[in-house]
Amino acid sequence: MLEDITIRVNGEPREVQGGLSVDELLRSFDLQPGMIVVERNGDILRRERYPEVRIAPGDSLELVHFVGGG
Amino acid sequence: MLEDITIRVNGEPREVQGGLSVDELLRSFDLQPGMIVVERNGDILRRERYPEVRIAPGDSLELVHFVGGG
Amino acid sequence: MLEDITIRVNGEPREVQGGLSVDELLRSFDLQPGMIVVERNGDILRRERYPEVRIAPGDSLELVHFVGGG
Amino acid sequence: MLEDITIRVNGEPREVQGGLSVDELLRSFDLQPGMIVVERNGDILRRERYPEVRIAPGDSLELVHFVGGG
Amino acid sequence: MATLTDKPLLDPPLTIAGRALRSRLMVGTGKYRTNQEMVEAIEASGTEVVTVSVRRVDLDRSNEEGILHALDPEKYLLLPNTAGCYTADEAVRYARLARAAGFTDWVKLEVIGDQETLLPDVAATLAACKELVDDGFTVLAYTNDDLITALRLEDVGCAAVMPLASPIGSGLGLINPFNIRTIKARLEVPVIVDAGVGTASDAALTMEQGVDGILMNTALAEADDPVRMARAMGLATEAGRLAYLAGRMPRRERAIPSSPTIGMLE
Amino acid sequence: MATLTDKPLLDPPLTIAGRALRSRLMVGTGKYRTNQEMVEAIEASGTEVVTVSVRRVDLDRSNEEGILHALDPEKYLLLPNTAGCYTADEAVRYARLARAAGFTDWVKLEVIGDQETLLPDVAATLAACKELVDDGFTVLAYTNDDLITALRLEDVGCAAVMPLASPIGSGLGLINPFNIRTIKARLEVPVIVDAGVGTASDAALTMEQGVDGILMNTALAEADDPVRMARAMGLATEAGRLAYLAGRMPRRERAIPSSPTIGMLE
Amino acid sequence: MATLTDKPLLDPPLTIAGRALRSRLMVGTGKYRTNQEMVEAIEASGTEVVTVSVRRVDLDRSNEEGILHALDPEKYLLLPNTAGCYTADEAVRYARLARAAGFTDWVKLEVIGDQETLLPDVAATLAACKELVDDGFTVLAYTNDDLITALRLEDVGCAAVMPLASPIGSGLGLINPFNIRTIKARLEVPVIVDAGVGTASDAALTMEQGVDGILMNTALAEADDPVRMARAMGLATEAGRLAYLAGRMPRRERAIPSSPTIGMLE
Amino acid sequence: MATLTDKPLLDPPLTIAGRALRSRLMVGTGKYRTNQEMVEAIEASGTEVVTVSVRRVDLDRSNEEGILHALDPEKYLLLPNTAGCYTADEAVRYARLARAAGFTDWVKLEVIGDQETLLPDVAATLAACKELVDDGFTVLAYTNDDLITALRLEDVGCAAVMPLASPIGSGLGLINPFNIRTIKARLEVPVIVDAGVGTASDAALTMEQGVDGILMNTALAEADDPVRMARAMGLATEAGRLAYLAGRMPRRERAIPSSPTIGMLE
Repeated sequence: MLEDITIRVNGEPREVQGGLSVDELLRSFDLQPGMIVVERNGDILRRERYPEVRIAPGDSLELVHFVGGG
Repeated sequence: MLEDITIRVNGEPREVQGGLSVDELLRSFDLQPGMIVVERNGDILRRERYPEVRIAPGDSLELVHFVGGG
Repeated sequence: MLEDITIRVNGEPREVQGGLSVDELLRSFDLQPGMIVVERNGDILRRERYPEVRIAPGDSLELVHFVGGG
Repeated sequence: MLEDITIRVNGEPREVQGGLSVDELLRSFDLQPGMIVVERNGDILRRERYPEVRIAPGDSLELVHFVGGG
Repeated sequence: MATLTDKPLLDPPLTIAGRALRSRLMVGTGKYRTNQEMVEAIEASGTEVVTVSVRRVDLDRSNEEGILHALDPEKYLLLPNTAGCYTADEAVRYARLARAAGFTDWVKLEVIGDQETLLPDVAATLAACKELVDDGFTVLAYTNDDLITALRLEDVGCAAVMPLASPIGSGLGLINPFNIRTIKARLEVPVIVDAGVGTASDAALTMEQGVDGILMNTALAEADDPVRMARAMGLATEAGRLAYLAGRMPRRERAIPSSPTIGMLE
Repeated sequence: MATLTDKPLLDPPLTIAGRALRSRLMVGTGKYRTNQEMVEAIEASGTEVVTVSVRRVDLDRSNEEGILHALDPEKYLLLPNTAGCYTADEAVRYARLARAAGFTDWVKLEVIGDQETLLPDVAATLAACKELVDDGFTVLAYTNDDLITALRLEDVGCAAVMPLASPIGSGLGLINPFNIRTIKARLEVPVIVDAGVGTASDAALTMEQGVDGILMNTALAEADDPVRMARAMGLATEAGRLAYLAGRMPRRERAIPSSPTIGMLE
Repeated sequence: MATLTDKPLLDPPLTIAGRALRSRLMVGTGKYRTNQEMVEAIEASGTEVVTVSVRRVDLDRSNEEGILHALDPEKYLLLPNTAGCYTADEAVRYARLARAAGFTDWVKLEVIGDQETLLPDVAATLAACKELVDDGFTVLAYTNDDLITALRLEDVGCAAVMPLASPIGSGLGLINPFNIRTIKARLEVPVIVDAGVGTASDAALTMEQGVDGILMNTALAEADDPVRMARAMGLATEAGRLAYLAGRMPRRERAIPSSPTIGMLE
Repeated sequence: MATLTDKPLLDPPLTIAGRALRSRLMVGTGKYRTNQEMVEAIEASGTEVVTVSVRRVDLDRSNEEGILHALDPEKYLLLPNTAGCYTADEAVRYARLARAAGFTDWVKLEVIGDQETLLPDVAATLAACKELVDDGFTVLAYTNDDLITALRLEDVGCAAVMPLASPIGSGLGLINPFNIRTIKARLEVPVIVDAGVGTASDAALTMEQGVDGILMNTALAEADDPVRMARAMGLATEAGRLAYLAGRMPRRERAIPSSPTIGMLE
C-alpha cells in the first residue's frame, strides 16, 4: 500500500493514494469514467488510457462532464 | 296541360308552366329541393310544403342556397 | 332683517338669510359672480339676472365653475 | 518654351507642358489651388509647396476636392 | 416530431352555446381557386367550423356553385354569415333564410357600415343581434375592437363576440392587441377574433392575447399554397393558445445566462 | 385536429453538415426547475438536438448533476456549447473537452464579449471558428445579427450560423427581422436563430423570415408551464416554417370581401 | 438653431369652425402638481387652446381652485369638456353650464361608456352631439378610432372629430395608425387625435398620419419635467406636421449610398 | 408659437472633442436635386455640421461640382467622410487627403463591408480608427449597432461612435432601440446615430433613447420637399432630446381620468 500523494483536482489540492490509475481515481470519487473527460496537466487524456495512466505527485487534473446549458 | 304563367324568380321575370308546385318548379330548373331555400312573396316557405304549394301568376320567388363565403 | 331660510346648494342643505339675491348669495360665499354659473331648480340662470332673482325657501342651486381638466 | 511631357492625372494619361509647377498645372486646368488637394506619386503635397514643385515626366497625380456626401 | 394526439390534456376544448369544438380555428370558404383546393385546405387546417354565405342560385349553371356539393355537413358545422348586408333588416332576412336550410340555428352576424373598409355598423349590428337572439338564433357577431360595443353585444345575448384584428381581407394582422386583450378580460362569452390575420405569427400572437379562437378566410385562400398555409394556421392557433396557457417568461432588458456560471475551468 | 404525420410532405428536413434533423427546433437544457420537467419539456418540443455545457464535476455531489443521467444520447443529439467563454483559446479548449466525451464533433461556439449583455465578441468568435474548423469540428456559431460577420463565419467554414433574435435570456423576441432576413438571403449554410425568442409568436415570426431553425432555452425553462410552452414552441416553429413556404397573402391597406358580392337578394 | 418664426410659410394654420389657430397642439389643464407648473407648461407648449372641466365650486375653499384665477381667457381659448359624463343628457347639461360661463360655445364632448377604460359610448356620443349641434354648439367630439362612428359624427354636424390614440391617461401612444389614417382620409372636418399620446415621438408619428392636430394632458402633467415635455410636444407636433407635408422618402429594404460612387481614387 | 430662443436653458449643447455644437442634428450633402435646394435645407435644419466626401475633380467641368462653391466653411463645420472605402488603408488614405484640405482634423470614418447593404466592416473600421487616432485625427466612426464593437471603438480613442438606425439610405428608421439604448448606457463618448432615419418620428424616437445626436442625409435629400423635411428633422431632433430629458409619463394598460372625478352634479 503506497503512501498518499498531493495532486490538484479541479483547482483544489487533494491527498490521494499514490500509484492510482486515472480510472481508479475516478472510481474513488464515485464517478463513472465513461461520463467524465479528464484533462491532465493541460492535455486531454483519451478515455481508453484511463486504466493505464497513473497519477503522479503534483499532477493537475480537470475532471469535467456535461451539465445542463443553453 | 295548363298554359304558361309569368312569375318573378330571383328578380327576373319567367314564363313557367301554370299549376306547378314549388317542388316541380325547382326540379324544372334542375335544382335539388333539399339544397334550396325558397322565399315566396317575402315569406320563407318551409321545405315540407314545396310539394303542395302551387305557383300562382305574379308570384315572386327567391331561390337561395349556400355558397363559399368568409 | 329677514329670518333664515333653508335651501339646497351643491347638494347640501344650507341655512341662508331670506330674501337674498343670487348675486348677494354668491358674495356671501365669497365667490365672484362673474366666475360662477348658477343652475337654479334645474334651469340655468343668466348672469345678468343674478342681482334681481331672489332665493326662495326650498330652492335647489348648483354653483359651478371651471377647474383643471383634460 | 519647353516641350510637352506625359503624366498621369486622376488615372488618365495627359500631355502637359514640361516644367510646370503644380500651381501652374492646376490653373491650366482652371482649378483654384486653394480648393484642391494633390497627391503626387502616392504622397500628399502640402499646399504651400504647389508653386515650387515642378511636374516631371511620368508623375502620377491625384487631384481631389470635397463633393456632396453623407 | 410534435404530434397533437394528447392535446386535450393540454387545452380544454372551446365551447360555444354548449357545443364543444375540436379546434379553435374557424375558416371561411370564399375566394379559393378551386373547390378541391378549398376542401384540402379546410382538411389541413383541422377546423370543425366553416362559414358559408347565402346567395341566389344561378339558374343557368347551378350545379357547380353550391357549396354543399363540396362540403359534407356531417363533417363540418356550416356557419352561415350575413356578409354583404348593410342594414339590420337585411341581415335578419339572410339569417332566417340560412336557418331555413335546416342545418343550424347558428349565424355569424355581419352588418357592414362602409363598402370601402367593410367595417361593421355597430349600432345596426346591435339591433340585428337583439332581434335574432329573441328569434332563437345562436348569434356570433362580427364587430370592431371597441370594448363598449362588445359589452353591449354580450348584454343582448350574443353567443360569441367576434372583434376584428384588422379589416376583412387586409392581412394587416393584429394591429391593436391591447383592445383585444381588454375585450377578452371583460367579457364572459367566448371571444373569437375575426378578420385581418395574415400569416401564422399573426394567429399565434392573437391567441396569446387569451382569446378563445380565430376565424380567417383570405389568409388561406390567397396564400400561394393554401394547404400549407392552412396547416400552418392550425398549428399556430394551437401554439398561441398553449403559449398563453403556459405563461410566458418575463421580458427583460438584460441578459441571463442559460448555462451555469460556476464550474468553469481555471 | 391538426396532426403532423404527413409533415415530411410539407417541409423537407433541415440538414446540417449532412445530418437530416426531424425538427427545426433545438432546445437548451439549462435552468429547469427539475430534470424531470426538463425531460418532459424536451419530449413535448419534438426536438432532436439539445445543447449541453461542459463543466467541472462537483466532487462532493456528482451523481445528481450530470445531464447524461437524465438524457439518452441515443435519442437526442447532445450539442455541446462553449457558453461562458470570453476568449477564442478558452472556447477552443472547452470544445476539445466536449469532443473528447465521444458523442459528437459538433460544437455550438459561443465567445462572449460582455458579461452584462452576453453579446458575442465577433472577432474572437471568428478566430475560434477558424481554429475549430481546421481541427475537424462541425461548428455552429452563435453571433449577433451583423451580415458581414455572418458572411465571414461562412467563409471560414462554419456549418451553421446562429444569429441572435435578442440577448440571451431576455425574451425580447425578434427585434430586427430585417437583419435576420438579410443574413438568410445572403448565406448558403443554414441559419439558426439563437437566443431571445420568448413565446410562440416570436418563434413563428422568426421562422417566417425564412431561416432554417431556432434554438431556445429560457423561453421553455422559465415558462410557468415548460411542457405546454415546449409543445407551443414546437408547433409555432413548424407553423412559421410552413407559412414561409406557403407564401403569405399580400398586406393591403384596404378591405376585400371574403363572400361573393353578386347573388344578393333584392 | 431652428426657429419657427417663418412657420406660417411652411404650414397653413389649423382652422376649426372658422377660427384659425396658431398651434396644432391643444392641451388639458388637469393633474398638474401646481398651477404655476401648469401655466409654464402651457406657455412652453405654444398652444392656443386649453381644455377645462365644469365642476361644483367647493364652498369651503373656492378661491384657490378656480382655473380662471390661473389662466387668462384673453390669451387662451378655454375649451370646456364634458369629462365624467356617462349619458347623453348629462353631457348636454354640462355643455350648457359651460356655455353659460360666457366664454365660448365650443365644447369638447365626452360621453364615457366604461369607468375602467374611459372608452367612449359612441351611441350616446352621437345622440349628444346631434342635440348640442341643434342647440348651436360648436362640438369637438371625443370618440374611438372607428371610421363608421367618425363618419356619423360628421353627418350630425360635428366641427371636429377627436379619435383616441389609446386610452385616456395610458400613454400607450398611437396604437392603430391605420385607423387614424383612414378616418382622416374619409372625413372633411378636422381630425384632432385626443388621448393616449405619451411622448414626443408619439406626437410626431400621430401628426405624420395627416391629422390636423393633437390634444393631450397626462403626457405633460405626469412628465417628471412638464415644462420641458410641453416644449418637446409643441416641437414634435409641428415636426410631424411638416414631415407629413414634406412627403417622406420611400422605405426600402436595401441600402443606397449617400456619397458619389464615381470619382474614387485608384 | 413654440420658439427655441431659450433652448440653451433646456438642453446643454452637445460637445465633441471639446467643441460645443449648437444643434444635435448633423446632415449630409449628397443626392440633392440642386445645390440651391441643399443649402436651403441645411439652413432650415439648423445644423452646424455637414458631411462631405473626397473625390477626384472632374477635369472637364470642375467649377460646378465642388461643394465649397455652395457652402461657407466659416458657417458650417465640414466633416469629411470616407464613404465608399472598403479597406482600412483606403479609408486612412481618404482621411489624410481630407485633412490636407486644411479645414479640420475631424473625420467621419466609414469602412464598408458589403456593397449591397453598405453595412460596416467592423474589424477594418477598428483598425482604421486606431491608425487615424494615432495620427492625430478626431474620429467619428460609423458602425453597426453592436455594443461590443462600440466599446472597442471607444477603447481605441474614437471621439464619437456612430451606430446605424438602419442601413444607409433605407429609411427604415430605428429598428433596434434596445441596442442603441444599451450602447448609449455603456459608452462615455458621445453616441450619434447615423443612417436609416426616414422621417420626423424616427428622429424623435431615436433621440428619446438618450443618444447625443443624429446624422442623416437621404431623409432630407429624397423628401418631396427637402426644406420642410429639414425643418421637421431639426424640430424632431430637439423634441426627442427634450422629451428624453423631461422624463416621460409611465405607460399603463389602464385609463386615468384627466379631469376631476369629484365635484360632479347630482
